[in-house]
Amino acid sequence: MDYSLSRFLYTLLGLFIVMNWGMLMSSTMRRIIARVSGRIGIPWYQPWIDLIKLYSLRSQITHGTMFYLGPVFRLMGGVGLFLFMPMIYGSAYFMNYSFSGDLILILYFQFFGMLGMALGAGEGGQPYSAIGISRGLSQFTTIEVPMTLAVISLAIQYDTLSITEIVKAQQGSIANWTLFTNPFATIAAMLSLLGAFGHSPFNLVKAPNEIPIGPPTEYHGTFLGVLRTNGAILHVTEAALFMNLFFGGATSWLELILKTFFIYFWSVFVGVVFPRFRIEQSVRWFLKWPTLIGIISILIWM
Amino acid sequence: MVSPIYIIVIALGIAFSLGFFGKSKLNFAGILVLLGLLGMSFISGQWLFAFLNDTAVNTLIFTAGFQPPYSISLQMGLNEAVLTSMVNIAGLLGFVYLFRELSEKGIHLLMVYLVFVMSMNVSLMTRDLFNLFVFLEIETIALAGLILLINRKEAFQAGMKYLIASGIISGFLLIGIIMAYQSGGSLNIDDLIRANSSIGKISSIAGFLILVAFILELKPFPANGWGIDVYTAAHPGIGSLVSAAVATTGLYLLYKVLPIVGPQFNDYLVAIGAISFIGSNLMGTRQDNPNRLLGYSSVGQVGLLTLILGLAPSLGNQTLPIVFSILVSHFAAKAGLFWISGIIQSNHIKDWSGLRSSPTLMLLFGAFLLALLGFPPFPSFYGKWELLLTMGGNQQYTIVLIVLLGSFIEAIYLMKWLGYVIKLERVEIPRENLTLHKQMPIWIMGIVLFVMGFLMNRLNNYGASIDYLPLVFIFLLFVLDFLPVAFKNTLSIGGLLFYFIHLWDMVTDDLIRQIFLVIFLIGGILTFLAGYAQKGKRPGFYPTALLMYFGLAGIITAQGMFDFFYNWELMTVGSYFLIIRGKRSMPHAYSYMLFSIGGAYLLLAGFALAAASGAGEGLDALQAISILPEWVYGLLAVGFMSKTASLGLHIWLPGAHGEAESDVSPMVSAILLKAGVFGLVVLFLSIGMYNPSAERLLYVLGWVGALTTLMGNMSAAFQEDAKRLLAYSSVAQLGYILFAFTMMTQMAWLAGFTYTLNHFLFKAILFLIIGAIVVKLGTHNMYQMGGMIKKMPFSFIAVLVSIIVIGGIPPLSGFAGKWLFYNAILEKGWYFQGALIFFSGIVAFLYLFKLIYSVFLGQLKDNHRHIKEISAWVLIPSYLLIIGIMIFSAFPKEVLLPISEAIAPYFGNDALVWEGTKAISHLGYWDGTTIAIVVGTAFMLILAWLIALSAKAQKVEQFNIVFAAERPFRPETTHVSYNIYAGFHKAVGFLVTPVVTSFWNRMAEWTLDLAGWGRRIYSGSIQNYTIHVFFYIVVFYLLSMGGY
Amino acid sequence: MVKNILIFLLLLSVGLIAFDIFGAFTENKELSPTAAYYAENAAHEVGAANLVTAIVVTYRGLDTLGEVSILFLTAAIISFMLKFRKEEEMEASDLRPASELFITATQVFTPIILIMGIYIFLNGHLTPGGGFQGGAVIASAFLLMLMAKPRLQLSHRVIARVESISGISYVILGVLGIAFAGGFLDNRVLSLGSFGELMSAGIIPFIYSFIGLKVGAELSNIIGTMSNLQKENN
Amino acid sequence: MVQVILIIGLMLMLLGVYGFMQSKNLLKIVIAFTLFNTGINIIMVSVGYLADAKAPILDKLPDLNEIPNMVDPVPQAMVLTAIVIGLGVTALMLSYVLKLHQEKRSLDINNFKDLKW
Repeated sequence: MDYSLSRFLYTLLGLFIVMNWGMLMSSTMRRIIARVSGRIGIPWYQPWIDLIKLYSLRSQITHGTMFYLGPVFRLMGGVGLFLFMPMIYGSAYFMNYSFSGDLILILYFQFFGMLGMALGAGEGGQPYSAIGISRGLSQFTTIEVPMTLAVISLAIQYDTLSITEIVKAQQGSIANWTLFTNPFATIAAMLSLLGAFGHSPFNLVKAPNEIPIGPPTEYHGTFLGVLRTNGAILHVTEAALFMNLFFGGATSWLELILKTFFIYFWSVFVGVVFPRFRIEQSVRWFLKWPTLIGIISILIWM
Repeated sequence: MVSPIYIIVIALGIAFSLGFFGKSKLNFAGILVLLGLLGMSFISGQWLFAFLNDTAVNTLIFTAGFQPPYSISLQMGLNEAVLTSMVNIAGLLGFVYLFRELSEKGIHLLMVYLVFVMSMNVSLMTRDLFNLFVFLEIETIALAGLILLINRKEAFQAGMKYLIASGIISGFLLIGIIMAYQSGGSLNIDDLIRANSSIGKISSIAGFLILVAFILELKPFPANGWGIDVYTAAHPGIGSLVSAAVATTGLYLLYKVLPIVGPQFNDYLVAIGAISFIGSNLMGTRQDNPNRLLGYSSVGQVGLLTLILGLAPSLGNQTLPIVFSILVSHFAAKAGLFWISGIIQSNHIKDWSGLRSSPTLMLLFGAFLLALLGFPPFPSFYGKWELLLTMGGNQQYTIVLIVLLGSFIEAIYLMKWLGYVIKLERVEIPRENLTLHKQMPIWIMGIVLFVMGFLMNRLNNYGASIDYLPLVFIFLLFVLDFLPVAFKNTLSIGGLLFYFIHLWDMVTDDLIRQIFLVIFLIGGILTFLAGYAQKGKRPGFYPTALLMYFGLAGIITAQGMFDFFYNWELMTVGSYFLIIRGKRSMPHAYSYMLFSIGGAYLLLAGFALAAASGAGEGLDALQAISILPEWVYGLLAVGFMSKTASLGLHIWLPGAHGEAESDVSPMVSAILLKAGVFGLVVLFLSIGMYNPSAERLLYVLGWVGALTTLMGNMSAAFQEDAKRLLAYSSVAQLGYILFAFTMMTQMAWLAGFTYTLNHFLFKAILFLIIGAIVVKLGTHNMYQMGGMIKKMPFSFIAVLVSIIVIGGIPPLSGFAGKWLFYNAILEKGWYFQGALIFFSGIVAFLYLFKLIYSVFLGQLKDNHRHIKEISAWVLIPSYLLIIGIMIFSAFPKEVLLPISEAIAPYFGNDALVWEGTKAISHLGYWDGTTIAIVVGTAFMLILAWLIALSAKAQKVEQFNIVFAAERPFRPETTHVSYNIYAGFHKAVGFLVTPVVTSFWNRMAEWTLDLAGWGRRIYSGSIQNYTIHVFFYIVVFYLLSMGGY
Repeated sequence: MVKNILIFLLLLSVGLIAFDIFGAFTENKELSPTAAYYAENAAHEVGAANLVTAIVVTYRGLDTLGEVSILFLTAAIISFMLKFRKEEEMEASDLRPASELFITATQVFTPIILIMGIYIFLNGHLTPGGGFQGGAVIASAFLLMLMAKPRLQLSHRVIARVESISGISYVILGVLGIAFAGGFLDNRVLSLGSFGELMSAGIIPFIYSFIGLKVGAELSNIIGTMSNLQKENN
Repeated sequence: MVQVILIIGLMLMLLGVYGFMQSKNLLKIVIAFTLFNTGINIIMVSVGYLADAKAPILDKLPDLNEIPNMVDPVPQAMVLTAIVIGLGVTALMLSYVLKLHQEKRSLDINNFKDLKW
């Protein structure tokens, strides 16, 4: 394995790029949402301002060790995802530490951050946090069903679980993209993505003005800053995951930025159109069409 | 040697001379009778001894100095020696037991008693049919007299019924005898046998009448109301004689006259026995009067023996050993139980809980019940094993079915009874009955039981394979039970450690067995460590726990089906006694036992069917099943799955594990369940990778495993009781394991073993700690806990680690399992089961979060503010296990590589290629070590960063939170825990509607209704009972002789 | 009603068994082997003119011993039953006294009946009859006395003594058979004597006498007991 | 000839059976038992019967190897025993009936169902 300093530094660089792109992307998205609902929205540089404010907040309180560690776990979840994700196909610099695990690792590493966050928020003792978490978990169980089916379908299709291999198989022409070679899997995955990104109608976890902002309610200042940072990284990385699996990956940062933008935009687009589900509705919804499509996507390969 | 004729001389001489004793010298009279009985026992015993040393030969004693058939002759052979000894011992002990009652009532009953015992001796020995009849009548009349021992109207009525019924029976017998004389020209049994009765109508009618008379003497179900009433109403001391001595005699008489009748009745004998066995036990399920219950049980046992006699042709020279082994268990157990009943003097089995005031009687009571059910190390175990395997070998599957069914029904009520005695609130038993002369006979019968078991074990051909060392050690601990816990704990740990070392070299070349041996014994030691935290003496805890552990160890070292099953049963018994220790666990232990016994019987059936293939009785014989392989494998698999609590057989587990004592839960959950896993491993390995006859079975089991997982995880998510939550999670984990093993590929088996190890590690931790917390907080309900992280940081960390493992979150070892699972499923192509498995894997997060959040996080309750960290004795084993987890997580290769090599011979070796620490399957790759390093470093960096940024963060009070502008005023209102997955339940809760539970409940109801229907038979009317007798005779006649 | 039909059917089918027995029955043309042996040798071996006695007392002596013990048991049990009622004084005043004639007749006949009984069991090996018959006759004498004098109490002590003594002697005679002859209850302890004499057939007369006494005692015992129960009841 | 005896025996036996199953009075049941028993005894005697043969009582010592013409003594011996046994059982039954009567002042069997389950 390659533990060299250069790799470490390159990874940090990649992380920096991803983080900033993530923040820019989120501000852009919020502007779009605002425009749709007839407002002007925030300036594009708002996230940086927020971040600086949060990190420089003077008074901070903690509810205990786990509360303190919660954000660390959370950020570790995002960063870890990034670390194990080959970002730029063919670039020896930005394949990060993806040699230490394949798709399965990515899938299961998502839980790392979530769990830490849940525990941290849990120690906060804030009822809304608990409610948010319970909703999140409930919904997440079924979000993963179509995703799992899609992944299985991919694994059958490409007979591998290595992301790099999957990307490689999609090179050449657009026609090689999974989007076209395995449309059902793609659809199933993209539907589950809606839940994963947690925009309306699936934004039950943070559910603005229902339970203030769910799990992070008690977090503020540096902690919230850490969480925000993580959010930025996570969005891009997850989008990158879908990009790698279904949209031919990226051979350059530009390609990555474009593709991730549109993948993320898809969830926002749906979000502005549909109102929020209730928890049982969302759970049932994922078990209906997306699951069905996922099953089909496997059946056609059997 | 003293001629057996003197048995008569002694008995009658003393009986006649008793007339000289007036009221004054009653005790002297009693002593005289005692001496007489001693003499009789001596005579028969000395013959028995001679026969066992081959110094005696089968001898005929002529009376009046003339040859038979012209004069009556008595025979003294091995059978007679054994049986007369049994009868005399029962008579002697019974007299000791009844000494006061009998002698204070005057000389008359003393005479009757003596003649009673004598009559049984003679009828056992005589070779003359009519003489047999005469002494049978003596027996009847004497019994009718002894019934009067208690002066109650029930007794009089029972006696009347008994007299009339047996009068009718003997009438038919008399006709039979005279007609046999008419056709055979002799009254000598041997002559009549030679006369070959099967020819000629008159002789066959004679045969029929004789047979039916002797069958009816055995009180067969359903024509036995008169007999049952005797059991119910007579003094238990007499009941014991009837059940032990009279039944024994009756059976031998049947055996004696059978040759006269000829073989054409064997099938009817089997049918009659079967009906009696099953029907009578069915009646037993509804009894709560101990004597009546014992009566039904006796009839059932005798029915079983009748059935075996009917099978003589196919059992060959095995018949008598089998009969004896079961008979002697019945003999000792029933006598003992009736005597205990006489001490307790109650009409309701629930009052027997008073036995707990006398440990010895308690032990014997348990031993007697288990002996009746044919558990090791008691004689009947060997008998049933022989019987079933021979039957299976002859492909007489219906017999196997009948025997197992009947035994199971018997277990239903005997186990219920045992549960009552162990758990119900203690009812004091009359002290004055706990005299020596009342207890000593019971002790002796208990000793007889154990000794006979030992002899059986040494006599039969498996004897060598059974290790008595553990049993001795357990007995030692039972003797030392009065010592404080700490001592016994140390002793037990020492014992396990020694046994572990002792067994290790038996399994050095077999990694799989080594793994399980470590799980069982080292795991046992770890769980015992937690025992130091216990206060008081914990009476009876250590013997039973060790029984379980030694049984488990025995399963591993077993070479043949026999010793496997033997230890399996030991383990079952031990675990039952462990589980039932919990406060509210009586019903759960009961259902656990029923499922275990049912499972054990399925195993037995499986082995029996396996015997049909004639590949011997080694475990490796399972590899060569030629006859009905799918059935064999299916039965065995389901049998094992009853222990692993797979879907459909799981309903016992939540209660049993949830209600068990805090340090018992980890034993039964983390360790005991692996017994079933080991069974499955052995089974599947012998099935082999490509076995067409098991394809379908494995496929189905795979689905069962997957569904079990889903059901378990979902149910766990909806629990409020912490320990039940863990219990359901065990169900789910065992589902994973079952699923993994059914895939039968190397990758899958790696996954399976990973799960097995992980489950052992984390479930032990969780149950240890949660159990301790439950005890400390005094509640099972999680919503009543909360905020414990402040009080018990170490427990929190331990629990956190284990749930990370369960969730399969990198970098801990749980992820290894998940990764292997994905690869295995994709290789195998079981995509949809796989999807189900992963779905349930995510559902697991629901309960994991609920567990750790509701207990440790959230709001600390006011009444818990004084709570301290749980005992170090619980934390030590937990952290030892955590070290195990960490090692496994950081260096998976060191564990997985040997395993994959160990199973390579069965599945080939193409699953994993190792590049350094990197495991490469043909689908993907995974490097546990690197992941651990990367994650660790990154985590540290981030942590450092955060600390740098927010060093000045200040700690705040519990209620320093604000939500929606209200301030929380009580923890209860702010701790969101109760039913937090309401929404989820609303959406998919229908998946966990308890169909299985209601199914089993309905089964139970049906059985009891069926039994209740029997009330119609037992109307208590003398007339109806006589009518039943006639009806029985007529039906039997029309069925068997209708041909004429 | 249904029950009656069922009972009728049941009776019918028991009748069927009986009918089968009847149908299967074949009248003997000659003695069965065992019987032939007895007919041929019993007189020589046992020396009893009454072969039934020979069989009852010697060949099948064990049966007879059992028989005796059955009566013995019955007597014991019945007198035990009586003892249940704690001896409340039994005023038999309301029993109607027997008629003068009957009482006188009793006084005349009782000794004769007793002698008759003794005769019967002494000659059991020569003429029809034997211990049981004799015993029964003796008991009938006591029955007669009881009927004549309802208040009469048979002394249980005496009866018990007689019973015990005769019983023990019977057993002892049996053991003598082992000691001095072929086996238990063998009658050839004494010489068979000359055929047809009173003092012949070895110890059969003694055995039968003891049986007679014992049976007599036992039956009288039963009768006495029952009459007491009777008195209790009214 | 002997068939007649046999039939009588069987009939008596059946009569006893009928009594067992039909009569509600304990005493009658005992009587039924005696009938039953007597019937059986008669059957036994009939078995030993030989046409025109004498009773098994010899007036002179038979010569060796001479089989005197007589009926089978064995059944008679058996009947003797059976009768006595029957007597004992009957007596016992009767005293039982007495006890039962003392308990309930009744002989109707329906009053003695205390052991109904």
